[in-house]
Amino acid sequence: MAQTEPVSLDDELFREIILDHYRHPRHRGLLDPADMASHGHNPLCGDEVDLSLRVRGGQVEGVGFEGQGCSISMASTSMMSEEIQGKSLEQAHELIGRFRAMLLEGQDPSSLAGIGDLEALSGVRRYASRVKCAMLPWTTLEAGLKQLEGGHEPAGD
Amino acid sequence: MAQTEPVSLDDELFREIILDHYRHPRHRGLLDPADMASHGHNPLCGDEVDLSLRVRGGQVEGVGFEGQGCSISMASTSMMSEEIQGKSLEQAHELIGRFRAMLLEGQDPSSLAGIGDLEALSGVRRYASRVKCAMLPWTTLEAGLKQLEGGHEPAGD
Amino acid sequence: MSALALDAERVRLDFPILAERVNGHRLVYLDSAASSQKPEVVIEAVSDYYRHANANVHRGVHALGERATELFESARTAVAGLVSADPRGVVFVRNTTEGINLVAQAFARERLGPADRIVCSEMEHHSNLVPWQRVRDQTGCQLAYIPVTPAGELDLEAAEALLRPPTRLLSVAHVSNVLGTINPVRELVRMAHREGITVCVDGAQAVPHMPVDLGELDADFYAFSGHKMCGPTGIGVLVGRPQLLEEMPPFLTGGSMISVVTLERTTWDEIPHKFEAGTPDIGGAAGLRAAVSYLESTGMEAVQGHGAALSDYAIEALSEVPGLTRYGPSGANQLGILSFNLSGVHPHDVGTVLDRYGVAVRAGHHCCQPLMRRLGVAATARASLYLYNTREDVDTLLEAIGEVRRIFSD
Amino acid sequence: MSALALDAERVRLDFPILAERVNGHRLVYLDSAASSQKPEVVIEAVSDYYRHANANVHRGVHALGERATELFESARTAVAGLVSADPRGVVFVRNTTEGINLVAQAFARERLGPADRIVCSEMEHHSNLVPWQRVRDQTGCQLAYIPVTPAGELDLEAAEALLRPPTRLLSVAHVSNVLGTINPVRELVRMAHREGITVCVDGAQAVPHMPVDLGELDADFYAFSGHKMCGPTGIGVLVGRPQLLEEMPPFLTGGSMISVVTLERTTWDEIPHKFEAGTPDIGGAAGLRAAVSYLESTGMEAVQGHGAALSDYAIEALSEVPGLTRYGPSGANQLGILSFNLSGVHPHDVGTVLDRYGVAVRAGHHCCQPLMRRLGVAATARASLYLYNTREDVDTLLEAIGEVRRIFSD
Ligand SMILES: Cc1ncc(COP(=O)(O)O)c(C=O)c1O
Ligand SMILES: Cc1ncc(COP(=O)(O)O)c(C=O)c1O
Repeated sequence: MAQTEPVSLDDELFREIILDHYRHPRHRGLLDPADMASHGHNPLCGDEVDLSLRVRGGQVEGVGFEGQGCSISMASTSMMSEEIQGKSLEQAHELIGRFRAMLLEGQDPSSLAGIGDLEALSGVRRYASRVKCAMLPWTTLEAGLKQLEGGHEPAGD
Repeated sequence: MAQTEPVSLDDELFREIILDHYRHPRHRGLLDPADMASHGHNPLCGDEVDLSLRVRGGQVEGVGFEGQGCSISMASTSMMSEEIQGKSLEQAHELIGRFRAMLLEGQDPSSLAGIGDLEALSGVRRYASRVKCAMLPWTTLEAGLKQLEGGHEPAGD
Repeated sequence: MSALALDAERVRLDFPILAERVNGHRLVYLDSAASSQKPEVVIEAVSDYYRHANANVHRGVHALGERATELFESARTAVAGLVSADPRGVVFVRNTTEGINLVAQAFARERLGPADRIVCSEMEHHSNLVPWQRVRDQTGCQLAYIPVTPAGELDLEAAEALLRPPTRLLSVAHVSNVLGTINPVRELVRMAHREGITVCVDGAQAVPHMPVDLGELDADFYAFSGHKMCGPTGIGVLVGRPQLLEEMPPFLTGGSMISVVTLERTTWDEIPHKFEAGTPDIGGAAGLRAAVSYLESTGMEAVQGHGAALSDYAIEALSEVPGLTRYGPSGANQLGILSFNLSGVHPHDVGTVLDRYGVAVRAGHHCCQPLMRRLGVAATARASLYLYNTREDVDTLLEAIGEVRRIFSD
Repeated sequence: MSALALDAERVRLDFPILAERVNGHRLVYLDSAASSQKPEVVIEAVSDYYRHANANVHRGVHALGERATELFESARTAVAGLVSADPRGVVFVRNTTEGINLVAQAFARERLGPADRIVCSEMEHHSNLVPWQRVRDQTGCQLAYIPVTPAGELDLEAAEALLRPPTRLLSVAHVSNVLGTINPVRELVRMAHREGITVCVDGAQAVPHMPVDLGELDADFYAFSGHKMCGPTGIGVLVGRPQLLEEMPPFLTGGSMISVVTLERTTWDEIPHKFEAGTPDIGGAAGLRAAVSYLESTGMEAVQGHGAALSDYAIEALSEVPGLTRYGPSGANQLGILSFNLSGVHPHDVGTVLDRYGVAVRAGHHCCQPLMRRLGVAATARASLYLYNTREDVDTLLEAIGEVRRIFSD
């Protein structure tokens, strides 16, 4: 049964790094034309993200997003955009996996240490309802990549 | 909140008088022709009663029933038949009211004292599920009388 | 400001959960509009049922079956008493949502067609909106909405214009779960009945907070939830006009709602049993019965008075917070539900920061997406008050809002 | 006779109600098929929820909301684990009855027409019969019944003949609540699926009493009730094949089951949430979670073993009572449900006399009027066994039956 936790959550939840991304989002603005466009939405809170990618030779050449939502979802989107810029699609998938593992499967946040600012989001883990906020851009990216790759696969596969 | 009752129900619930009516029902067999025919049914237990009456000048001249059910419903039907035989419709209504008051409104069973064997059914009051059994012939009679009187009323009323 | 009508400090002691500490702070529970807390007597009524009386109802010929049936039916009588209704019209359902679905499917879907219209309002909870969209899609009828004014009230002129042919059914909230507005239901019922329009009322936010007299309101259907009125989850109530309930087909079918079943056909039991298929939430009914008697012994007038006074106090305090926008009316037409936004801060972030100070509010669309759109926001934060809330709770809320502003200030 | 597989005398101590005295006697509760008793851990899980975690689910950004949501979803995982199902297919409903109605209305009514046929059996509980009659009346499809043999089993040859076009849906009990028969559901599913027929199983009497592996059974829908498996009233389960659930429209609509709502139209949340409109029975889910872990820690094999051994013991004892007719199979195909009649005594009278000796049995049609007709009786008495029953209980039953015979002997 649930117990009162004497000490609370990460007092650093809103630490400067998150607020900084929230206030000064990187990669804001959609790309046009884009190779991938993906829309994500959290029906529980109304947060929305539109993600656009330009891809050349399996590399993410450009990232842009629009969105509205809380500090967690917007900071997560901004941080993600920073990280995948210039990476290969494979690396993007791998990053999605690592981020998910950290937030949903309880993996040590140090697995994201050194990957830009992402580790700062680890405090979100304690709040199931906010995990969805942090995950929003990542599931949106994943859905977009799936579509992109599906379209690019040789027929018959 | 419900409490354990240390002393139980009427140990006389199945006393001889009820069992006697159950084993040797009075007025068994339907009348044909009849002035009133009424069917009663308790969906919870499947008990059924068919009641037929011959009425002359506002008097119950003949009563007959068929039915299947438990000792309580059958004994109640048998006792009721005995009591209304020869009574006026008005008296029948009054008896229905008194019986109901005793079983459902918690009226002192002595109100039925001296009216044949009816008082013997008072032990049923403690068992909500059995009250329906005891009431079955009475509600069947009431429904039948209503129809009979409705039909016999001068038109326009 | 009027004096508080009950001693909330004492009432608090009746609710064991209010002794919880959350994130190192005293719990300040301001989310009663989502689900209220339960007094000890309700919690115990439920466990007492399982300890002393548990059995299935309307079936047993044994002592426990008798106890369970009596308890269950006495819960029905108690609920009927609280809202001045005929017990024959009191149907136990899971919650308000199921109650409204019952009316939608067993009444509206059966009776309406392409020539008819249903009316609800822009401030409805999804539970009093989506079921009517379903009926519209199933029957081809129209669906129209009474607009909400900028003051957060129903536009009564527009309502009057809508409450005539081809409208056949009006379904409207008694009290808005976002704005706290008390809608003039008596007046709407009068308008509707003049035109032969059936009225269904979503009473989820009314019955817990104010005296409700269904005899006087005269609505045809009225739904509410036990869990918002100090009762357990799992049990709610639909009150229906007995005559209508008798005419309607059943909603769910199965055990306990039948009269005669053959392989070919089935006849139904009498109301209200016709609408209670299968084993009901008997433990929940025991808890709801205790909740009703708890509220009655406190007095619904006092509950409303306390809510109104505390609401005034909170509205005044909130009005002084820079950058805070509150949605909904003030004064006598407001029932302790305070929705607001802080400029530049998403309500989710408001909620999370408040939670760090032990203050539980809700943030989101409150199951009212169309109303959010009408208010021009994606979401709001919402503090909702109940009989166990105190001025100290409101003061803590205000302090915590100060922290939100501090953290999110540039 | 095999040894009892668990120590029922110790198990009894887990169930506080079994210490009650009824009419001056030790309570011998033999009506678990109607509703089981609850162990202390379940009663406490419910009150603990209200004391420490109560809040609405899937909505809160506050600590209590998180606790409540976690608890609720962990109940889903626990149930899925018990019956080896995908948690995405586990829908919380009130009871078996609602689960079957959901399938009837959101699956069968949507898909079937006059050219189709539904098949159930003559031994079905009203809850697995009346909903299909409704669908028949709504869609014009046919409805046919697998006959019951004199031994109280499904006539499998007849079943095979019925399980082909135009049959589109089979709905059948896993275990009969009157006869105790364990139906060969795995085999029926195989027959049905060969012909592309969807299968719904009423598991109300199976899940409480035996290991059920839905992965292996391979039914498309499977419903059961918490209150019959040591859990509280108000919560039940419908397990559906996720792919079918995804294709189906919702059943009830309203809060919590939506994705986007506008005044014009609504899109649905993902399964299983799409089927859970409004505030669910969160307290009930907490109790059900505790019930599942209680049953798992006892071991479903042990529960079944105990039931079978005690059932054998009781069947043998009953067979020696003069004038007693028992209905239903014996041996491995019988799950502790003993229906009988005493010649010349109505089962109601049997029940009332037994109650005077503290023995709680059920008397009536057991929501199986068609089966009663098939057996040629108006009603039966039914003693049903569970993990807390002992040989002493059976012995007391037999003594009390002796008293019935004494009272009603001529
Ligand atoms: C075989 C069977 N099916 C369905 C039901 C209905 O269960 P509930 O009343 O919990 O919906 C029962 C129990 O009453 C049953 O025994
Ligand atoms: C106005 C209103 N209507 C309906 C509901 C739905 O209530 P429930 O979830 O108990 O069905 C709520 C609460 O969520 C509400 O506030």
